[in-house]
Amino acid sequence: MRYFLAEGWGSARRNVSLISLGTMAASIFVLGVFGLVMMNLTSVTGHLRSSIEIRVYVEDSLQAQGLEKLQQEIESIEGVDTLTFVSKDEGLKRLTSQLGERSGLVDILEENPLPDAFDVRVMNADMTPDIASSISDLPGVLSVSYGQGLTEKLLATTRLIGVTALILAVILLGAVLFIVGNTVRLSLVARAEEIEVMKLVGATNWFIMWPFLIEGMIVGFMGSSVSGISLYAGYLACINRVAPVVPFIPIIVEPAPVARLCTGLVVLGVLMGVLAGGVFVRKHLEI
Amino acid sequence: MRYFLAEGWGSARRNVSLISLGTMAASIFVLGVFGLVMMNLTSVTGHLRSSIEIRVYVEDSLQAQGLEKLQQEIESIEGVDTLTFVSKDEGLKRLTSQLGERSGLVDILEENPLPDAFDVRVMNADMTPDIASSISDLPGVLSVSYGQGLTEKLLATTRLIGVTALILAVILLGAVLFIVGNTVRLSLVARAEEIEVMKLVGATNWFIMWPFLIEGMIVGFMGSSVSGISLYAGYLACINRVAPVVPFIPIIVEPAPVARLCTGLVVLGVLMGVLAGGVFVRKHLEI
Amino acid sequence: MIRFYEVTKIYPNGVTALASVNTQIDMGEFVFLVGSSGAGKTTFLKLLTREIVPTRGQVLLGNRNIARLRPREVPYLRRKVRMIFQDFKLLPNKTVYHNVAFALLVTETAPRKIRPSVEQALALVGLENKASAYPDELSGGEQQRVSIARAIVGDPSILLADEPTGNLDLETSWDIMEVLLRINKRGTTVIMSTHNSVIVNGLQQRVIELDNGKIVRDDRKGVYEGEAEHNAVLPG
Amino acid sequence: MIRFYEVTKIYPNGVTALASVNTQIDMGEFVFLVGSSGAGKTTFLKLLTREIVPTRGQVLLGNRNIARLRPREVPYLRRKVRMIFQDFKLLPNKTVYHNVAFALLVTETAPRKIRPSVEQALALVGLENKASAYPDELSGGEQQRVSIARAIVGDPSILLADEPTGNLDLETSWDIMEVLLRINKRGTTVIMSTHNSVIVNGLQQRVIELDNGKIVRDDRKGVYEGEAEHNAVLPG
Ligand SMILES: Nc1ncnc2c1ncn2[C@@H]1O[C@H](COP(=O)(O)OP(=O)(O)OP(=O)(O)O)[C@@H](O)[C@H]1O
Ligand SMILES: Nc1ncnc2c1ncn2[C@@H]1O[C@H](COP(=O)(O)OP(=O)(O)OP(=O)(O)O)[C@@H](O)[C@H]1O
Ligand SMILES: [Mg+2]
Ligand SMILES: [Mg+2]
Repeated sequence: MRYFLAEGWGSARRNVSLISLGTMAASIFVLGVFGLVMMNLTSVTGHLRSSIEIRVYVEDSLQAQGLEKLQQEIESIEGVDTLTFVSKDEGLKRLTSQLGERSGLVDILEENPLPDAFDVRVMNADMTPDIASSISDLPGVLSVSYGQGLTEKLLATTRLIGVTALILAVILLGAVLFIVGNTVRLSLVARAEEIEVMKLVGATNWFIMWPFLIEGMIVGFMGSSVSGISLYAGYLACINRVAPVVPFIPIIVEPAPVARLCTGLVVLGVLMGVLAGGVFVRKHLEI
Repeated sequence: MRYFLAEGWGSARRNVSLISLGTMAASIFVLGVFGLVMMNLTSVTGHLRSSIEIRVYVEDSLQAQGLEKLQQEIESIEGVDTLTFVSKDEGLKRLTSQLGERSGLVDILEENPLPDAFDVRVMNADMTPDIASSISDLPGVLSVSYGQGLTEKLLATTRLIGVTALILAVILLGAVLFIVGNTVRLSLVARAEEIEVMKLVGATNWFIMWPFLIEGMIVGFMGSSVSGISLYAGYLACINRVAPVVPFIPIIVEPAPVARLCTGLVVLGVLMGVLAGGVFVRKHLEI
Repeated sequence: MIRFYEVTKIYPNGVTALASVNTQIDMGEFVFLVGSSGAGKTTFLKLLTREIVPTRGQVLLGNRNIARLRPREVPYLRRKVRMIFQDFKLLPNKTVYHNVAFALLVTETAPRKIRPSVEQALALVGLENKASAYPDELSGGEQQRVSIARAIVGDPSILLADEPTGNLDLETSWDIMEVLLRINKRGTTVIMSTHNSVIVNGLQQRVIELDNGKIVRDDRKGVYEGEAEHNAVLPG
Repeated sequence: MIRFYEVTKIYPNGVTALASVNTQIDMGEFVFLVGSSGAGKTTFLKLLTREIVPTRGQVLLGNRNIARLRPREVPYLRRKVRMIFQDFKLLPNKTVYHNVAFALLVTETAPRKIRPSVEQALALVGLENKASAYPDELSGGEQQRVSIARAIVGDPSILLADEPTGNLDLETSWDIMEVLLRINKRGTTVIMSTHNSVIVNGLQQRVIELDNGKIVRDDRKGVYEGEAEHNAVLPG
């Protein structure tokens, strides 16, 4: 066992050189950067989607009891999360602040023209249009508003972003696996001769294989650690400057999820290294 | 010359094998995907930014002459692109349609409470706040509105996206250059011995170098062509399905810019191949 | 006991290196394998380590057909049957010491026995002072001697020596022959291919001569044929 | 004219391969370089192709100090001074034909002259029928002969042969010697390192003997020393 470790480490130092290490580090780094972008994107689109809500205007004729009944009916619709009552007075206040500069308009009103309303939050933003139409069918509902049009756009956009990001992730991961695997294998080609000699001298397949596996593991670990650590430190350093500039974008600033991502990268690197080393010897051993 | 071409081609076929070709193709593909995402992102943020405009409310006391003078003054501010007059009546119509569901509110008004206004487009969206404040200082201006708050957010966000994309582009390009260069070089390591023998047999440095350059070029060209073409075809095929789903997002659907990008990738691939081949021999020639 | 029974080896490119070879070599024998360049000597030896398998016929070691060994038995065959390779086959990134020690490592020899054995083997071939050199820092003859040391270090039961003195001066060659003969005395079967007429003639051991893939001579106490003849007819 | 003036070669690892060597070899001479394994023969030859440069002293070819050649002059030196390498140095991914043709290609020989020259060279070493084989499909001696063919194909003005018959049987060796002597007759200077006493004794040419990096003998019409002595004292 001591022999294998010493051998794996020694040959990692002598042979694999900086090339496969660098390739491993570079690939893992790109993957990590992409992962961070994805994480933030998910956070942002999630935030956007969670800000979608349905405003249900209630007929003026409805009394307190009717309101309660309607509330229960709405709550019983599948997919409805929470529901808040917005009285006509509060509604006017909100409208005033929404109109901003043009709020002078409201001041000249003699009477509050707004009906009472419910604000409905749904569990899954994608279901908003369906739930809204179910609500509008209920008796006592005057009209339903969820930013029709805009919300559909937002949903379609976030869905497009999500699908694109997923496709990119698959492409990138595939490319990285391919590249790292091949680089590690290429860096071992010069040692096909060594394997040949070992076989001729009577080494068993396991004896030949171990150093390569350990070497792959070391290269994988070192390469991915370098980029994992620099990614972690670099991201947190950057983000602490960026976040205050765009406080309204929910960027990920806590270290925990970043640390999880980077640990995942290191594990991936080690796996790739071992696999590439293993596949390479297997091929040259012709077991 | 015939010798060099034959030699370069022959050795490309025999030695470099599928590994550097595949790495080249995979890397260029990732780069291309990223390029396409960038292009679309630029298009979208550009669209968003170009939709920002400044609404300038004019004091009611201003007469036709005063309006004209104000118009000229606004137009003379640096960075102002175009300027449209919006009469109080038109303004009310627009407001009505903006309010949507809640437009009943407007119907109960006895008199149009809105002032006349100008819609000002600026050349560079980033200058919006500055220009707006310049305008608000002009005599005859009642108030200025450009979605204060929201616009700043939008600008900050698009800027953040732009900077992030640029940083990612640099990282990715660096990684690809590093990886492709090293893979091509690694695939040549087995031939360091060949170079050694050539030198011992009396070949001049140029004679040794040419086949490697041609080989690098061929690998670069083939690898990047494969991904360039598949990227071009794949993107256009996908986008023709996606675009109708999200008509409001200004996705790039014309073939021309995509073709330009892919051509650029092929050129990049060839350059990288030649460079990697060249650097490799130079190093082993110890010129 | 080694037996070749109707052994034919045709390489993938169509060259017939051995054609219907039949012979028997007993345990403990010392055999010279001679023949002109390309006669099939290396092919003959490679069949015994299963580096190649015969196209037709059988190579038997004891009662086992070497071609029929299961893959995982092959390493154990190669620990018993050691080869001095014509092209040395040294590991370029290991020192002389480690190249030789390697042959013991793979046989899972006890670590404390390795150093003395390696040092003794290097001393036998006269390379005590080159232990820490790398193969490309050695002269041709020195590389050849490392390859010899590696083959003899584990006291194999069969030693195949493919042209072990090709790069050596006569004095060193005799030293090597002394080593091989001593190993043979201890019971190891030695089969040595060689072009060195002086050595063959001097030792008077069994000589098998190959020509064009066929055994054309098999003499107890043979000599290197043709020497006298060529020594007389000088060119130029 | 080749001149060694106080040439010392110390390798980076501290080994002194040549120590203050002085000698002179005229154009058209035939010289045997003998000495035990590790004596410095290969080092002596490598200095003439500038594969290595002396640590001290000068190696002169004509009146030029080889160490002082500009990098771009080196290829032209190596076209005039061809070497038969002890370890063959064949290109593994080229056939025998192309390995030999390569030596002509690099000298920018007219393409239509290449084929006949290569075929003639292969015939001289007896490998006409192996032209399309790859080096790893050849026996040791055949590889050596390819390396010889490559060195002689361009009619170099100086031919360095490092142990050219190490892997050859005596018959083939004599054929190679005939070729070298014929080339020498045409005016090429030949310096050949060898351990083959039969050949050295048979030809009675100039013999330079190295021992431990020093010239210990330089005989016109020399013989290989020590043969008689060792032939008598048999080991075992
Ligand atoms: N590249 C090198 N680095 C270090 N030492 C070397 C190198 N090449 C040769 N030597 C040492 O220099 C000495 C002379 O080597 P050289 O190759 O000249 O011997 P040689 O006479 O050709 O021997 P042989 O007959 O065995 O080929 C030897 O002791 C050898 O170990
Ligand atoms: N791997 C191979 N593929 C094809 N042909 C081969 C291969 N190895 C050897 N040969 C051919 O088989 C014949 C016998 O080769 P072998 O190596 O057994 O000869 P040898 O007696 O060892 O010769 P030498 O004394 O030159 O080493 C030769 O003609 C050679 O060209
Ligand atoms: Mg042989
Ligand atoms: Mg030598």
